Amino acid sequence: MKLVLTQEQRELREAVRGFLATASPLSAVRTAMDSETGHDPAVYRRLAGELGLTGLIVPEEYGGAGAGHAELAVVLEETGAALLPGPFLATTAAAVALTQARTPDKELLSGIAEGRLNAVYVPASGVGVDAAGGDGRAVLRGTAPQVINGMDADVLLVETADGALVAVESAAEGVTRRALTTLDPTRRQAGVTFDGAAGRVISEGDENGLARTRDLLAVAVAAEQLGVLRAALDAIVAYSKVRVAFNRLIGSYQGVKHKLADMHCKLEQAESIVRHAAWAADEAPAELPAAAALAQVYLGRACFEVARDSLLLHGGIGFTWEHDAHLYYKRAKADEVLLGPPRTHRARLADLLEL
Amino acid sequence: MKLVLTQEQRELREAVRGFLATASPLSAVRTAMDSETGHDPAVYRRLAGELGLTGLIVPEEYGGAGAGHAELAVVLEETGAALLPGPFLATTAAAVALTQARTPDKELLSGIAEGRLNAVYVPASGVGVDAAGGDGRAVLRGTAPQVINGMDADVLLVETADGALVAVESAAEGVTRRALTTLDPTRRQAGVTFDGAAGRVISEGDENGLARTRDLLAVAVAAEQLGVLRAALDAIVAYSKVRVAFNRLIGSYQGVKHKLADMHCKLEQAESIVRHAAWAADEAPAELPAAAALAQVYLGRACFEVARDSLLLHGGIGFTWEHDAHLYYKRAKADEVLLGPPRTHRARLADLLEL
Amino acid sequence: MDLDEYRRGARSWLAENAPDTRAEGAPDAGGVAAAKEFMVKLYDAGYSGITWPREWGGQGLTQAEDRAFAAEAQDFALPTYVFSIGLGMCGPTLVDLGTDEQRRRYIRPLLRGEEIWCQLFSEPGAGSDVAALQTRAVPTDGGWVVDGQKVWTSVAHHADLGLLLARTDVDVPKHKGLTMFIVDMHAPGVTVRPLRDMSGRAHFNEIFFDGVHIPAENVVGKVGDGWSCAVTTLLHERLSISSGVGMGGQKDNPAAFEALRAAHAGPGGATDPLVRDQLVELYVRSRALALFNQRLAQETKAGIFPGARGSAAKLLLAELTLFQADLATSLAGPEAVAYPGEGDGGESAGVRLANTIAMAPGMALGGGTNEIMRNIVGERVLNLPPEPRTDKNVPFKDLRTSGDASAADGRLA
Amino acid sequence: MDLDEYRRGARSWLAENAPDTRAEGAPDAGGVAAAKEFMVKLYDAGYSGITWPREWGGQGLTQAEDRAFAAEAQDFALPTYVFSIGLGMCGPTLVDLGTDEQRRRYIRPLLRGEEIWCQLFSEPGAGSDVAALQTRAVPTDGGWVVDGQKVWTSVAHHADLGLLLARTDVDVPKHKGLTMFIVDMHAPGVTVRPLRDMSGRAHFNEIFFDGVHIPAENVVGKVGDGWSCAVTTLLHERLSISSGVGMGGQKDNPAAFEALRAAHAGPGGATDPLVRDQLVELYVRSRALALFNQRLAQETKAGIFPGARGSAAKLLLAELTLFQADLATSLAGPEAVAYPGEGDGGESAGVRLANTIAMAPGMALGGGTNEIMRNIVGERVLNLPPEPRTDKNVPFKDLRTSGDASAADGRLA
Repeated sequence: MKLVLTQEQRELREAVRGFLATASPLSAVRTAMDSETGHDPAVYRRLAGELGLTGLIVPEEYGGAGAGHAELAVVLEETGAALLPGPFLATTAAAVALTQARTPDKELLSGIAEGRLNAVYVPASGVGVDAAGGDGRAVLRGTAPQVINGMDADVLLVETADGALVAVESAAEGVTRRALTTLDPTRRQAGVTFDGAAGRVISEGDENGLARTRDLLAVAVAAEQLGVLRAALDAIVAYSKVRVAFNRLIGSYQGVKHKLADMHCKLEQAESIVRHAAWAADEAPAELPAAAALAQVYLGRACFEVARDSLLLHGGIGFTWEHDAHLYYKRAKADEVLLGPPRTHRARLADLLEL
Repeated sequence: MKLVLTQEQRELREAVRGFLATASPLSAVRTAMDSETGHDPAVYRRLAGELGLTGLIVPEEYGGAGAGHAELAVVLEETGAALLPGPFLATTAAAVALTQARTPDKELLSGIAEGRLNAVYVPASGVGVDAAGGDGRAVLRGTAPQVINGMDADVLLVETADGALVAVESAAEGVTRRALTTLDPTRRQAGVTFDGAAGRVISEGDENGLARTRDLLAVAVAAEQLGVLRAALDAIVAYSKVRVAFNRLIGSYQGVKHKLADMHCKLEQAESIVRHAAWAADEAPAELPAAAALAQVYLGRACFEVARDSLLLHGGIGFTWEHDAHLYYKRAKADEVLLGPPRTHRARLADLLEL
Repeated sequence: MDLDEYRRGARSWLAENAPDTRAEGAPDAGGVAAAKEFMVKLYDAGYSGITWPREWGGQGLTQAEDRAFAAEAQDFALPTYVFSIGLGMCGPTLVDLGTDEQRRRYIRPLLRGEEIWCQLFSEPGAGSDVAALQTRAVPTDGGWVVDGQKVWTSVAHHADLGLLLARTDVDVPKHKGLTMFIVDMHAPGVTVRPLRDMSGRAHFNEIFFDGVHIPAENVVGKVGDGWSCAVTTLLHERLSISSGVGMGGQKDNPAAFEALRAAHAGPGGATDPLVRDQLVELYVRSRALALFNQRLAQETKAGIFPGARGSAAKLLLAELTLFQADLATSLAGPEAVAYPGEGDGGESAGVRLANTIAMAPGMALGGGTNEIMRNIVGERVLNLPPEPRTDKNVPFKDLRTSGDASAADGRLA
Repeated sequence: MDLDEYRRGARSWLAENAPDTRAEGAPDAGGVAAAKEFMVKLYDAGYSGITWPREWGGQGLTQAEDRAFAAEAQDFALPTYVFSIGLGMCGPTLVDLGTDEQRRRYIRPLLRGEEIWCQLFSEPGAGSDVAALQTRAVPTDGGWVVDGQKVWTSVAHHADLGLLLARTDVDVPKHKGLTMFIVDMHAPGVTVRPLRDMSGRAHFNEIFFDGVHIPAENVVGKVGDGWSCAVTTLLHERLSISSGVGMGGQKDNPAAFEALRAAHAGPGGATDPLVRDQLVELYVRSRALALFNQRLAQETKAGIFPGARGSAAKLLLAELTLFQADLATSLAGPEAVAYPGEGDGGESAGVRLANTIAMAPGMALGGGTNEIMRNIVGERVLNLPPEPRTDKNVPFKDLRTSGDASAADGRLA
């Protein structure tokens, strides 16, 4: 079991952190989130190009870096901490699903790796297959009510109601996308309706592949949550060292200090859980399901609680739009329910533990 | 709805509090709990005689005071706060069950009211009726594994598996009582086995009476828990005003002060819930079931949490046998499970709320 | 009059006269006009200023009637939001501390909704620690000149008058150099700038004072006595929050027990047991606080003044507000955080849930943070010893401010 | 040697040599003799003093091996309880601060279990605030004379030697007038009195010193330097608690996840959904802490010293201990609190559950309260500013003590 970053992983972290600190500080995030697309395409292009992050887990034979989920977790922790807007997580999810398919799709994977294709994964959508042609085509009908970065997608990679994986061009006939309002202003979502839209079947009836994809996404989101948690905690720790009330720094009050200590305890455990789950993703497939469910159960709650308490401990300033506390709070809440209501993760963990 | 004590109720409280402060301070409780019977019979006699408390809710026609459950709650809060050992709660429970029977049993009720009879109620025992004579007699078989103050009982008032209420003399043939070890040294329990023991049927098939008895007991135990909660909080509040650490009274630290404030919030809500439930017991029978379930759900948890935190905030001294903190802690835990595992009260409340 | 009778009268008046609109938050100009019309009716029916002295335009009744009316009013959505600061804080302060002339001039128009009030205490550097405020008032001919900045000011953009706390002496300790004023919000030099809260809406304002003149007769209480005046105001604030004045009722709250019960459970009871249990928890917490509030009301009626115990109720309300918004969104799942917008499918459940979670921290921050409430409960209810203070006997000008390098170490000795 | 290999070696040695008894808590005299025998074997096998310098009798290996052995040992019930204070605190302090003569004289017998140690810091008036201790050591011919009272002393009734902290100067601030000594527990004037804890058993002792003579060469560190010596000891204490030394494993804990799973759930999964969810919660908390501890161990192996982060692990362990004992008894219901006694039906589930809940607060009180742990995490991990202190520069004799009337007001200014 590996719970400590390697030298290479630490270097990756520093590279991504350094890039985001200059290319996408929170001031830039605010500009981006008010823009039409909700993110800065130039930042995204550099992330894919210069840093090669969209291809991080894509096998080398398809033009990717062939890295593991431990490395992906390191990157997502940083994009999470930076509240990076744009389709990085969505495209990564698509890459995960594609790499788990029995026959990886070269075109899509290389398109993602090269950063010229935004693919968005639509998990457990309930969208039905209306008709399936023998030529590897399928016609979809139904609605996916919440698709992250759905408006940014070139290709929608749909997990259908009967467990097939179908790639549909978002520009195809029969695909209607509608931008949604989101609680979290740093991540857009869309409702997508398929009304006889034709797509290409990537895989069919591959329950193991879909289950593993679901677990890997749980780990990926948990890594992002770890970043959000850490950033929200860092913010209030820093503030408590400069803000004065009653002639004392607020961090000197036990009312603040003891809460921050408890938040730090959550961080330590959260990081341990994410590292373990990412390790299991790479090296211990049998341990992955429980590790992934644990990661979602723990991180969803811990990240929201820390983001909430960080906001509250800021006092009134934390309630303003101009302060960043609410951005962490909203991302934390949105992430907590991203993969379904939290109780679903607890129920899955109970099943896996044979309770 | 009456949530504030009347003048008479306040006087009753002062009378009981004053009596217990002199007749049964914690030093006397410690002596009593190490004695053979586990309580001081002289104190119990005075409680029954001078104060007439065993007859408090017994109707006047049977020699009691005919008071209501609001008054009973006032008394139990005080006996709870004093951690009074002895069969007062057990006998009161029997009196409750008897007053709810379709035909109140004069002999038992007047015996309880006069303090010459220790009756102990054995709720939902699962003890079976082996044979029922037409003459109002029944033969019991089975085991009641935990009966509070079972060794003190002259009469065991058994709720049988089929919902009858049967009075069995504890000295009767076929009754075997075995003293148990208890977590809470201030309240003894016994295991009671009925092996063809003959008793007198008080009522049969009176589901409403039994259900109401169960609710009234829930309120009674909640009142005791309110007293334990209050006393545990009072103890740590007082200590935090005299104990010095790092040249400051510990109550001046927010780490202590904020916890005490939260504990006070629990007390305020706990008292409100108990007053409401006691009022419902007397004056709003339709509201009683939900009010009683709420009282058990809230008080069980709040009382234990406050007793636990009171002990912890005392620091090391609270971990010693010689300090009283553990007595509250243990009573609180024992009371929390007295009427069954806490989840049963939550489930009942869910049913009553039609969730 | 018997309290139940009073309650029934209030209920029937409300049923007839309460407007049939949801009026949460700050209204637009049209809304303010309608609210003012309603307020006149409310006043004329005798339901504005229920506990206020008859002499100055109130009804001279007790807290019991006041709470009875508030309890009935919870089921309606009264458009009293813009008056809540005046009714809950400014007015009661003037009743307690104003001169007779001030009371004559201001109370009745306030109760009838003819003049809207705001409260001007907090500053960017003075939140929980209000007495650290920096806004200066300097004596001048026939009055004072005020310069500085205030923040968190509800309804200031509609306000005609404000209750201002400013520093009139920097050479004495911070609590001793303050004075309270009535300020004309239309006076030259007053700039009101909306301040967006975390939900993205402008529920609050920043106010800038740039050489604003205040006549001498507008001092409330005595010069230099502003802190004790402010304590009076803040006490009224806490009471008004805990008694429900200025709070939206639970009726329309999509995170309240009944709403979540309707959304996730039902008479069939065939729901997920874990959801059931979470709804039980919400019921328990809601009911515990409701019963506590009712007990406080009954005690008040019985002549037992709740005092600082109101801060316990406020703290519990703040926690309940966070808990239920969190629970509601967790139960709903993805649809609570991404939904068709208001212009794009009307007011969906998602819009309302998202608004609830986005506003939930407000109750824990406005009117004193949870930490401040715990200090109050600890020190004034439980009589615990106070925190050591280093700011009480030092001239204001020598105190630390946030970001000040000398504050980087909390050590006293 | 590869760590996995080391681990396998340890496991097989333990499987062969660990006694087949549950040995929680303080043993009786016979138990002590058996424990001493085991300790000799443990030492001779190279598993006592794993990280300690070879020069003084240790193995000279790293924390990684130490933690690996501790992890394996968790599954066994080693009778090392009476040595835990010496191994976890006294010994490491002597390794760090003792003279070479002291190291030569004491370390090896300690590691082989030939001499049992106890630690004598806390006093009735000096718990969290250890430096407030009152026990005096006054210079005399060739040494010191000690008078005072200590408390919370584990294994003192079996101890041969003690590490004592006493006040040698009352005219300087409290942290500056302390000195650390090695005291012979068999010396005249030492009285050990068992102190019953809340479970009713005597896990601790009170120690009375009545004119006890200590030779000059038994000073540890420098005279007046006792506080910094004690900080070293306490650091080792926290590390030893967080790394599991001296802790019973979870194997026999009736409140641990696997035990509760066995008692209340099962492969069929046909249990109450609410119970299932509570078991999920316990699993989550247990696993979260276990993974954190493993990460600390891996970091240590990688050369990252955990430092004060060990206090976070200790705090979490204290909370988990309370949580699981509470949960276990709540799940079990009435039988957790009333059960056939030990002499009357053997060791029933009730006895063990009751003991668990009765001992649960201990982890939150021994080795620093949760509040102290939060201070440490806040100040030494997060570098938050310290609490203002009034006791640092005042002569000890002028400080307040508990119950002192002058302490009735926490105000500083």
